[in-house]
Amino acid sequence: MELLVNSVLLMLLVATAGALVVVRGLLASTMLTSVYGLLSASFFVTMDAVDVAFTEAAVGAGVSPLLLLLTVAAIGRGEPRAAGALPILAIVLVTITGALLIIGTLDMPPFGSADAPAHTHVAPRYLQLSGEEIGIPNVVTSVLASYRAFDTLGEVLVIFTAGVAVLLILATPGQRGSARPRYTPGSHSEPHTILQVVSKILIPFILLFALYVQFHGEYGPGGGFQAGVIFASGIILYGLLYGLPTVCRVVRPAVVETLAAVGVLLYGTTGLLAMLDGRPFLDYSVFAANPVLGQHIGILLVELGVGITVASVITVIYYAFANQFEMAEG
Amino acid sequence: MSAVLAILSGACLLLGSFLLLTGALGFLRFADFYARLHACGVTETLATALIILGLMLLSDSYLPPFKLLLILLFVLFSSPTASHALAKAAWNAGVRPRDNQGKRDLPLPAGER
Amino acid sequence: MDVLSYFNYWVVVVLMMLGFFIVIARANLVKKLIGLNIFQTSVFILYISTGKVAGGAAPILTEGVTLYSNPLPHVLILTAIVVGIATTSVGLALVIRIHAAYGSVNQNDILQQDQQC
Amino acid sequence: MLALTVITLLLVMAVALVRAFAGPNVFDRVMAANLFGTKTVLLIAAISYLYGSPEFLDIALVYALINYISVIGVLRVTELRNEQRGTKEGA
Repeated sequence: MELLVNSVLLMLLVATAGALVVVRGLLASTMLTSVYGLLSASFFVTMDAVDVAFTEAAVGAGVSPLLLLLTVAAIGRGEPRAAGALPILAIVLVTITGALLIIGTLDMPPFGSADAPAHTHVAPRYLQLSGEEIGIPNVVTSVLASYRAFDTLGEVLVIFTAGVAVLLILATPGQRGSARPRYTPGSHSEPHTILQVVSKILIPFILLFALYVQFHGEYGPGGGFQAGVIFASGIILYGLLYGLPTVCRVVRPAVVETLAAVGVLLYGTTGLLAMLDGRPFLDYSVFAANPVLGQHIGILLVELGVGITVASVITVIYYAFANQFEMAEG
Repeated sequence: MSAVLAILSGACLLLGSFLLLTGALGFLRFADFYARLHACGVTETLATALIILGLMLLSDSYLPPFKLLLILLFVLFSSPTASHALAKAAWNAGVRPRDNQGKRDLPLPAGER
Repeated sequence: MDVLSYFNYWVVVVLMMLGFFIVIARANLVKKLIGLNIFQTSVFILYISTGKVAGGAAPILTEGVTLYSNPLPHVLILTAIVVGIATTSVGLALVIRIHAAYGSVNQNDILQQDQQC
Repeated sequence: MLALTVITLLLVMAVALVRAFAGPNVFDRVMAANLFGTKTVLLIAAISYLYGSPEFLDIALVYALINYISVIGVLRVTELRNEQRGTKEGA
């Protein structure tokens, strides 16, 4: 049964990717991208990668198609032109590369074998000792926020930098050259009363669920990355229904931009505190006499920093794109 | 007791799957956007409720059914809303009901444009 | 040799090549970014597939379970997904600016305009 | 019975994929993506019972939330665009 579900999901993934090759319209491609995200997340679930599935569900199926859509809307769909000559060179290149890679896969350990090299080095240590060293059930969180915390700091910095880059490339609401608020009350031909009411009921639960994911990440699937994306999607939902100027009044862009930096700083400071005590960077045992309790506090702080940064950066990126979309239409 | 629960849950799952299949058939075969929306929008709510109920009857601890209940509540809220929003957006964009072959727009009642 | 034991890897290769094909054969810049996304996801699938241990449980320590899937690829890919969306959005932002400057997102048009200058 | 449900769900997802590919208009594709999303929620819930791992349910829950957001997002953006294009043409 597992094999069947697994293979069918993979076939559907290939079919979706094939459809993406054939389809030319950008809006259709965006919808297929959303389906692709949902499928790959389901596949991650069947591979026991619950945390990854969590992230891919929020990113691949939610935020990523939305950003694509806002881009497509801002550049005005880019009407697909008639199919040109068949790109024979590309087909040949792709076929040869693919064939070589498939020959290469034959040297890999069979799928699912427990004695593959990937499972014999660090992973057994994490699985056997993280229970007593870190004291939390979710091994992915212990590796992410403690064993490999320095690596994660790098990832968070990349996300922060990407947010800064988007801000540099695109104007955000309130900046010079950005769209003036054009949403006067009643400017919508028909307000979406039903959508607004239902979403108003649901948004608090979405934000609450994001907090649950944030703070339950030590015990179940979840953590700062996932919680940040879910929190940001709550804000994005509000913005979509009430317009950019309204959501900017509720969650000010300046505040969000500051918070993006605050998250990174919180992460870095947590690491530096250990150095003040003469320990290595990001050694959490400084926070309490009991090293396991210290790990708990450290992971909590670090995950909070990740969550704040991710939520703010995604919100900022949404603001920048939505602003472009409104300028393009205005 | 557990045998009764298993039979009940099996019945729920079977009925739910059947409804899903009918909805998918309509979604694939119907000629017109609103008919397709009707086919999957209507069957979806009941099928989801039945399947989630069937799963709830299978659980032996208290947390999974609670989470399933949350999922059910959320789907019951969001699914009809999404269908409504879809129909409204399509209507506003100028999509009109078609005849059975999907070839021409149906005449609309007086007063509608 | 059991054919099915390599099925996942072959799917990864096919997905990767489909993404690669979109990147090199389609002139539209947004389409190229979608192709890059497919390419990226294929790498995610490769990592997660190698992390799976047959019969293993999700790497959340539970009483009475001894065999878990490998948590390390999960950690790497989890962060890679969020980094991926952040970098994709930088790419999309650049596309918007290119469109503002050239009035097109088709690479052939853009190159043509560059040569005319 | 659980296995049968999972197979049905996979079948329905394939149908939705066909619709998402065939169109014909944007709203058909949005509807297909929405259908795909709700079926994924059910699939993951069913798989969680089939494999006996209750932590999968959290993921089903996040799917239910995100699917709604993405459908609303797509609709609002397409709609705002049409609306503003309409007012521009009218002016």
